[in-house]
Amino acid sequence: MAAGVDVSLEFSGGAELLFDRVKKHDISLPSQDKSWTLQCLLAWIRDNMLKERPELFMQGQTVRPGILVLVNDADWELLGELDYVIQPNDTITFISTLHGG
Amino acid sequence: MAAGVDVSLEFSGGAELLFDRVKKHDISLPSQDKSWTLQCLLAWIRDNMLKERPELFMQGQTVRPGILVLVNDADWELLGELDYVIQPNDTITFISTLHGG
Amino acid sequence: DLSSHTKLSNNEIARYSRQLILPEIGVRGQLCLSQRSVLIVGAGGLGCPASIYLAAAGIGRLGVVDYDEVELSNLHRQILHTERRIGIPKSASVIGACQQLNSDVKFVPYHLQLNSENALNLIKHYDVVLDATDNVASRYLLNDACVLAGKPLVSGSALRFQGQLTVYNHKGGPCYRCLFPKPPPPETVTNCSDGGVLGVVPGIIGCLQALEAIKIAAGMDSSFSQRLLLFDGLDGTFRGVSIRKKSLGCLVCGDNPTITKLIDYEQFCGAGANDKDQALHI
Amino acid sequence: DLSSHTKLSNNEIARYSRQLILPEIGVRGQLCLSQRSVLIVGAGGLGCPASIYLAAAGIGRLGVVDYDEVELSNLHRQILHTERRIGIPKSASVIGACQQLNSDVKFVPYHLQLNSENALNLIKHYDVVLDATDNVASRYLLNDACVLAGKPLVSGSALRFQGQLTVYNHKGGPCYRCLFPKPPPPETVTNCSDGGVLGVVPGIIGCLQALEAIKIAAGMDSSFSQRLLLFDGLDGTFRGVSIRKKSLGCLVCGDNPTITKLIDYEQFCGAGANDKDQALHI
Ligand SMILES: [Zn+2]
Ligand SMILES: [Zn+2]
Repeated sequence: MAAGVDVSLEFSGGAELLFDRVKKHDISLPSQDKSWTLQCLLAWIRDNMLKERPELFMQGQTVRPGILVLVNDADWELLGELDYVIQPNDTITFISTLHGG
Repeated sequence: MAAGVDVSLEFSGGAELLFDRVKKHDISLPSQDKSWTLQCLLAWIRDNMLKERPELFMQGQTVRPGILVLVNDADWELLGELDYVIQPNDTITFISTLHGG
Repeated sequence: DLSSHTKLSNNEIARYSRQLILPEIGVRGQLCLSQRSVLIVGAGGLGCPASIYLAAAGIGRLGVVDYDEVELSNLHRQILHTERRIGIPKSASVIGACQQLNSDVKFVPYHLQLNSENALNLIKHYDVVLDATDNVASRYLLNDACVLAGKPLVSGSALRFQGQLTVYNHKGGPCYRCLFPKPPPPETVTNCSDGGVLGVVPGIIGCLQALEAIKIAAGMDSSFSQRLLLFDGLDGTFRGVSIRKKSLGCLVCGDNPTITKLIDYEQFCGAGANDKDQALHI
Repeated sequence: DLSSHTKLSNNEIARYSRQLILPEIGVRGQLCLSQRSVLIVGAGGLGCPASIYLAAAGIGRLGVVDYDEVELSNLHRQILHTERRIGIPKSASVIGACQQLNSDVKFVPYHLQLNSENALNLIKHYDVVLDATDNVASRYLLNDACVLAGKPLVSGSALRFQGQLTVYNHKGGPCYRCLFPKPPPPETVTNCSDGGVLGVVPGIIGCLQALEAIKIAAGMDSSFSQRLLLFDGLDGTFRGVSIRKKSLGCLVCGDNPTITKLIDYEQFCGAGANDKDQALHI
């Protein structure tokens, strides 16, 4: 059993439009059998926060191409991406890249 | 006897030009008889860091008019100004206001 | 009378279509913009970008104040002037450029030096004022005039590679005097002639002044009341810091103000309201 | 030949005096700028401010690429165009405005759509490239072309109230493909026509692109290699975040690249290199 964990989620670059235009969400992840990895978090977001059109945010088990993920302001690529185990009070940021000019 | 204390000093808006153009200085204040207030810090800066023309930074016992002081990103006016007692690892920022356009 | 403009024309809908579809603006915000007026004091490095983006956005009336004429040494940062307009008043030069972009805006050039005699009478005809000046005396003058006239003041400044931005006298936030009751000693003040400035640095700050003025004019919240933005172009860093509330003891905006009309600001600052003949240092 | 310009004229000293006295620029940096060339791809909301500030600063040669003509709906953000120039090529319109400000710069307008056939041949004549385009296919095309040609790419983008800025392919930092190996699904891509944009937001980002290009051209360090700036104009916040290093497995800039010449980017992205006819969403 892994304990529940409090995290802050941030959305920018338009990703916030999928979450009621709210850029920052403080959430409590419930306790569960396994550790809270970013992969688990993404599934949890899909099931609990994304009301419609999850394909605009996710593709399969990960974020869709064109979304950058940061953990405490560092690129998740340095931290193991989906396998990173979330620590209490982490801030996870999802940035949709912009293309307009 | 007050213990020594480590602080970060930041200078911007041109104030850094009085400190060898270095914007951030990590310093260790030595132990002394009384607490390390901002007033003590200013005297220490004047005696130890300001090589010439201290009047461009200070006026009497305080900073000269036109310099804003922040403690950990908050205006020192909220914290007692010169009487504020420095805590370990505080960041003290001195901002010279700009007037050009 | 700007308030009579209560419906967008087809031409306006076409011109502003990309900002009309923003829910924060919409038809309501665009009409708000078209009914509001902004006074830009200073047609230099800050005033040029601020003017053109306010004109582009469809502000109803835009006044531009400057006593000076265009010089060659301005052109590295004052991007609305041109080589052919060297020698003509800066206010007319800026408004000429803005007029070509958006002739729907009502433009008013003021070729004069703002002073204690004319400031209040001028400012009272505008909803929002931009401080795009380049010297301390003008900054105190504009501050006091905006407090006395009850207008928000979007203040920008730039020198070398750095810029600063804040909004004074807006929604309970402080005024310039709340932060700086005493003027800096003249020998500590550096202007752009002496200290230099990379042209695009006031460009960035002037754009941010336009953004805050647009937000205020369109009825949105400003992000910089009681908050100061510090920009360092060498390091590529921006930092927003919280500053004090309005000071109850402020001589002009406090509970018992002693400055109830404009004073002599050159005497107060010990320096003239003119970038060109000031002493140098820091 | 720009490299033959090895001494500043009296006219240049007068024009650039305010930036010559900056120790980080000085005569050495100003000569550097005058010997360097910048290519701006896109003469729109980002390209306008970037072009005028690069021209003002005294870049040696400035190329501006755009296939499009000026429209009324551009004028709320594309501040170098004018009402009278509606219908003429944007590249010529931008260069007309820049020429009036600084006729010392060598200007080259390109009224064409950058594509896999012409991109490399064009880019190879420039030292620094600015991505001021408005669609995904052009961004991959420019990225790959800059990697193949070995040029730094100063990339800006803007939508609604937000903007982003970074520098790709510079001093060991990542390229666009290192960050985004796969293009976004076309239905998740929003352009300015569909999502809207407040005009001054690309204004701010375009100015920042000019600043980074000036720093690179003058031989200074860029602040945005391996670092991404996020700007939110509604909140008035800027945030710089660290991004990954160059990826060893990157298909174009990695150790064993498989993309050794330009491909079909419209096919790769499943969408055209044209803001006007794309699908909408996020
Ligand atoms: Zn006050
Ligand atoms: Zn790469």
